[in-house]
Amino acid sequence: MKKLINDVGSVVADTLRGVAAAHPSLRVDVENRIIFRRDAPRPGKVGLVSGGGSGHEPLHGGYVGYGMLDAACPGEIFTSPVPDQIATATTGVDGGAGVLHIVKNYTGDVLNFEMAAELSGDEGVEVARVLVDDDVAVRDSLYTAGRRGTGATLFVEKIAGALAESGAPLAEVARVGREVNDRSRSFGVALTPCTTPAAGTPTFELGDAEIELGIGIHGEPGRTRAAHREAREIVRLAMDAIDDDLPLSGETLVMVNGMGGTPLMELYIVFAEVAAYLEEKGATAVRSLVGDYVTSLDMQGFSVTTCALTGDLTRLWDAPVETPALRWGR
Amino acid sequence: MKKLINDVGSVVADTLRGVAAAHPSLRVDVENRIIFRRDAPRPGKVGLVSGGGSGHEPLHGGYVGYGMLDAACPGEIFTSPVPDQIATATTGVDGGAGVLHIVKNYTGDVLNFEMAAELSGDEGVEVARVLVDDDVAVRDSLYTAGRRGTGATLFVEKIAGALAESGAPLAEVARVGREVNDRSRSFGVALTPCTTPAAGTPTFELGDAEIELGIGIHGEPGRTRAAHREAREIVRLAMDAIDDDLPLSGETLVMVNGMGGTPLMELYIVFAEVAAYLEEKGATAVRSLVGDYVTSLDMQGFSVTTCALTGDLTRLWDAPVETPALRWGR
Amino acid sequence: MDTRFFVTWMEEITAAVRAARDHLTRLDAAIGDADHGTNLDRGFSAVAEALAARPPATPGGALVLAGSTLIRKVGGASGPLYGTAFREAGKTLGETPEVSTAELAAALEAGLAGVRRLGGAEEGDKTMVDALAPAVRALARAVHEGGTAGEALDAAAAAAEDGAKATIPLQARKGRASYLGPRSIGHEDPGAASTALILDALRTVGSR
Amino acid sequence: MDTRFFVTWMEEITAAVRAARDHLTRLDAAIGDADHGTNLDRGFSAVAEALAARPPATPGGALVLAGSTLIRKVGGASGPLYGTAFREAGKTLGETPEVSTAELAAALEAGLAGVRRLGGAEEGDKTMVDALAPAVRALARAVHEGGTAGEALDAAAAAAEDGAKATIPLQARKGRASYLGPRSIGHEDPGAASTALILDALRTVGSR
Ligand SMILES: Nc1ncnc2c1ncn2[C@@H]1O[C@H](COP(=O)(O)OP(=O)(O)O)[C@@H](O)[C@H]1O
Ligand SMILES: Nc1ncnc2c1ncn2[C@@H]1O[C@H](COP(=O)(O)OP(=O)(O)O)[C@@H](O)[C@H]1O
Ligand SMILES: [Mg+2]
Ligand SMILES: [Mg+2]
Ligand SMILES: [Mg+2]
Ligand SMILES: [Mg+2]
Repeated sequence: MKKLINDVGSVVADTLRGVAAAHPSLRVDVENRIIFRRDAPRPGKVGLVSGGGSGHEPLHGGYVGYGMLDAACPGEIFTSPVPDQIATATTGVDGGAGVLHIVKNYTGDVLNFEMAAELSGDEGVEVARVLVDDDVAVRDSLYTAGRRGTGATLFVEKIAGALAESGAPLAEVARVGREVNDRSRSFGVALTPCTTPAAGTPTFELGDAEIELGIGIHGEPGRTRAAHREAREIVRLAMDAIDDDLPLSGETLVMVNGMGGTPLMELYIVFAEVAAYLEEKGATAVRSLVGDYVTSLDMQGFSVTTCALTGDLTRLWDAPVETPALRWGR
Repeated sequence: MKKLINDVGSVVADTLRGVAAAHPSLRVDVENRIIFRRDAPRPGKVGLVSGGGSGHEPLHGGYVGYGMLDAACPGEIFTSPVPDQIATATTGVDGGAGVLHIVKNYTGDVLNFEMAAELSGDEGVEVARVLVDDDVAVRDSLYTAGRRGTGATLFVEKIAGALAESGAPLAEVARVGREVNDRSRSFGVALTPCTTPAAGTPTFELGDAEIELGIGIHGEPGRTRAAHREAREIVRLAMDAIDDDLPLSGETLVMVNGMGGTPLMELYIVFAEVAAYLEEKGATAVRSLVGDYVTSLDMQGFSVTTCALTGDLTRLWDAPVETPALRWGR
Repeated sequence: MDTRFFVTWMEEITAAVRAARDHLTRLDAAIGDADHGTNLDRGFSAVAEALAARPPATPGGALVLAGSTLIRKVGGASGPLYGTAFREAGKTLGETPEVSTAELAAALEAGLAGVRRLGGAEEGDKTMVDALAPAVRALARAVHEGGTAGEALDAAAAAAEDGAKATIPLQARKGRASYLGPRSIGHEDPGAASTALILDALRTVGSR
Repeated sequence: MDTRFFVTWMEEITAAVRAARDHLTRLDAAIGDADHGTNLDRGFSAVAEALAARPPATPGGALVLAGSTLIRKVGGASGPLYGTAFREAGKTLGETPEVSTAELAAALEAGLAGVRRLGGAEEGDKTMVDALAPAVRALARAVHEGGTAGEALDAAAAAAEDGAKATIPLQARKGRASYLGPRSIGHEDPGAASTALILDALRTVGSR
């Protein structure tokens, strides 16, 4: 394993030092592992807190700032943050209007955010939660932990963040977050596994002509292994899975997301195919992101996330945002 | 080789289709392989044209837009564009105030841009050129093709682009571009080679505990091979090479750039060490970029680029920019 | 079993988890996200430090401190689940300075109930419950049958070990492994494996 | 040597480059950027198409069309350099319908001069010049010594081949390979290798 790190034990702390040095618009509490908006708490504004395991950068720290998150809590690599950390972030961003927790649906994230919400409630902070579970690769049934939260997290953070910035109350901000999640679907594909610093070896093995379909964002194997093929065909598999679950139509927000090790060139090639697929279905990619937004360390592959827009959602998407990884209008 | 492509022969065209679909602010001439600002040519504004081999995305197409380039010419992978293509872009962006060619110092780029400048001159377009040669890994002597142009290209494009946007004449825009280049230095390190679609195998081989120091951006081996070590030590090697060439001091613009396959987390770890090194030297990273800006396909590694700022350069850096890969203030 | 006994148990777990760290992580790599070993290693190292820094006065105090520390330090699914297990077990013991095998059985049963309530897993879902539930049952049976403490702890450890191995042919229905569907079959659940370690540590301390 | 001869030469190069594409790319991977084979393959395929689409009237016309096409299609360092070489050679031939060995020697000399002027490389810099210059000299010598056309082309091809191999121990001073400093030693220059191919194709056509 070759990585640009100082020590396996210090990757999260060293990353946070780098984030602090690079982004004066953020206030980084390295000890408690919290990335705050410098001006948090903002009196009267609903606070937004998200978090999850590290290794998905720029998620979540890269989305802290005006019009998006007020704080992010990075856990160890692929390990959800702990309750104290989340609770400290929650009380730290509460401007009196309550705090929204944006939680990806994994057992660990759910449990730790729940405990944090209890602790924050004890401190008198009103907490609401949006659970993100957009990944169509996992069948939602009694027999699983439910769908995973992946790319739609970014959509929820952006749109709920914009509404919160406009002064909307907690219940409204939570409602729009849930609406975004309900309208969003994702599917991921891996060409290679990833290697966590602690494990030091790839999380799974994949032949030279094999790909994993239906992966999550934690280096876990997907639902099925398949033969590698043209980008066009791979995109069709991914988009069919999405379209089967929620038929694509109308104005659509689309993200083609790299898993961390994928050249941008290939993501554009994928995006071209996604746009063509949407057109076939009578849908249009009216807003889009192409790049590394929700990653799995050094994994090669991509995920595609769609969100069926409404006029309101489009306006909130277009609203100004100023974070390290997403910025426009300011 | 596993890549998200349809066909080895169509990667550049397919990428351009994706860029066109993703960015309505651009006009993409897929046949001639030119990415234009939608509103080019802008009467009275100096036009900026850059280009080079593909495989370095988001360079250069990702930097086309308000406050930066007017057109970008992608060549085949790692192959400079051809004279006709560059000439078509040049005449296409000329708003009567002349056109600046921003050229990375490689034999191929230099020759093709030179031929294009002649062709454009025949069409009555005034052309000036900034040659970017910031890479300190290559000794500039009679016995080499001179220094390579790498990360500083982005700085030149941004700052010259801002000045052009303000209505400055061609000579002034060219002058500030040269000033940025003179004040900039880069050094690159590879942890892995990259694989071009056409070659299908890695450009070089590197052991499990080896790194390449002083690499360029075309997957070529570096000046020396060394043992892998802590990020802190690797950064010291890179920064010493820069500081030996142009002592670091004062307000500095710093880019820690990923080569395409490097997790963002590791780039932040590197940035933390770069910032610490600068502080040691009495310099400060007052402006910074951390991410994938000038890449080499799927290579893992990073480059660091510094630019000694002046008040004017800082103001031009801060000026609004609206491109796919660099955006603020709008 | 006095306070010292419980502190020693925690130390024994710390050592066992350290030794098995890479093994647990490899189990988690196969059907999860390759962090279970480092999660527990980080957690129990912190438990050992906490117990040394703030020596507990009672067995219950030792378990509550261990549980709270796990919740504060581990994260992931296993942090809240193991943390709750130890906290509930500790709270059940109350202020007792000396714990009988029957009291221990009741405490572990409370711990199991906490895991069930929080995680919602049934036996057969391929989680730590598949090791913990049979261990709790074996302990209760041994107490009921009037065996020695040593015999009871042996039985619990053996049952946990068997329960962990029995997760191999199962398809996961809870936790990350459930995302894999049928591909989760054929692998031991990492949480069940670590539960077996924890009960093995209990047997080791009991046999001294 | 008539127009047909020169068109056949270009077709022969196209086939040879296609066959050697991966080999040239591998040479370029070692000390460059792994594109020389694909660059020339793309270029000469376009040359073959252009010659078919717009059949030239003279040998000079064939070479100028080939050169212009290479400049339009190849990019990189080799596109302008080879393009200029063929254009200059073609321009030297003027409107002659039938080219003598002496005229060919003069044309290739002009091509070499074009490469030198554009790229600034001297012999020994480890570039295509190291194959082209000895070939041009060998051709001139053969003409001077009054040998047959076949002998002259043989001598030129052999000299190019030797010149290419002689780049192996050199340290590069021009082009990308120069960035490697001493690490460029021990590898054949890809452009010198392709020049040897081009002159070998000339010999082949001449020997028919
Ligand atoms: N709902 C649940 N109930 C009981 N145990 C669970 C549940 N979900 C997960 N687990 C246990 O947690 C273990 C994984 O722990 P760990 O790898 O540390 O956390 P994470 O899954 O968050 O990475 C699984 O092997 C399983 O035994
Ligand atoms: N200045 C120069 N003069 C002559 N030949 C050169 C010069 N620079 C490069 N070359 C030749 O070009 C070859 C490389 O061509 P190619 O790989 O197609 O272009 P690039 O180097 O732009 O990738 C080298 O092997 C060398 O023979
Ligand atoms: Mg985890
Ligand atoms: Mg090239
Ligand atoms: Mg895990
Ligand atoms: Mg080359």
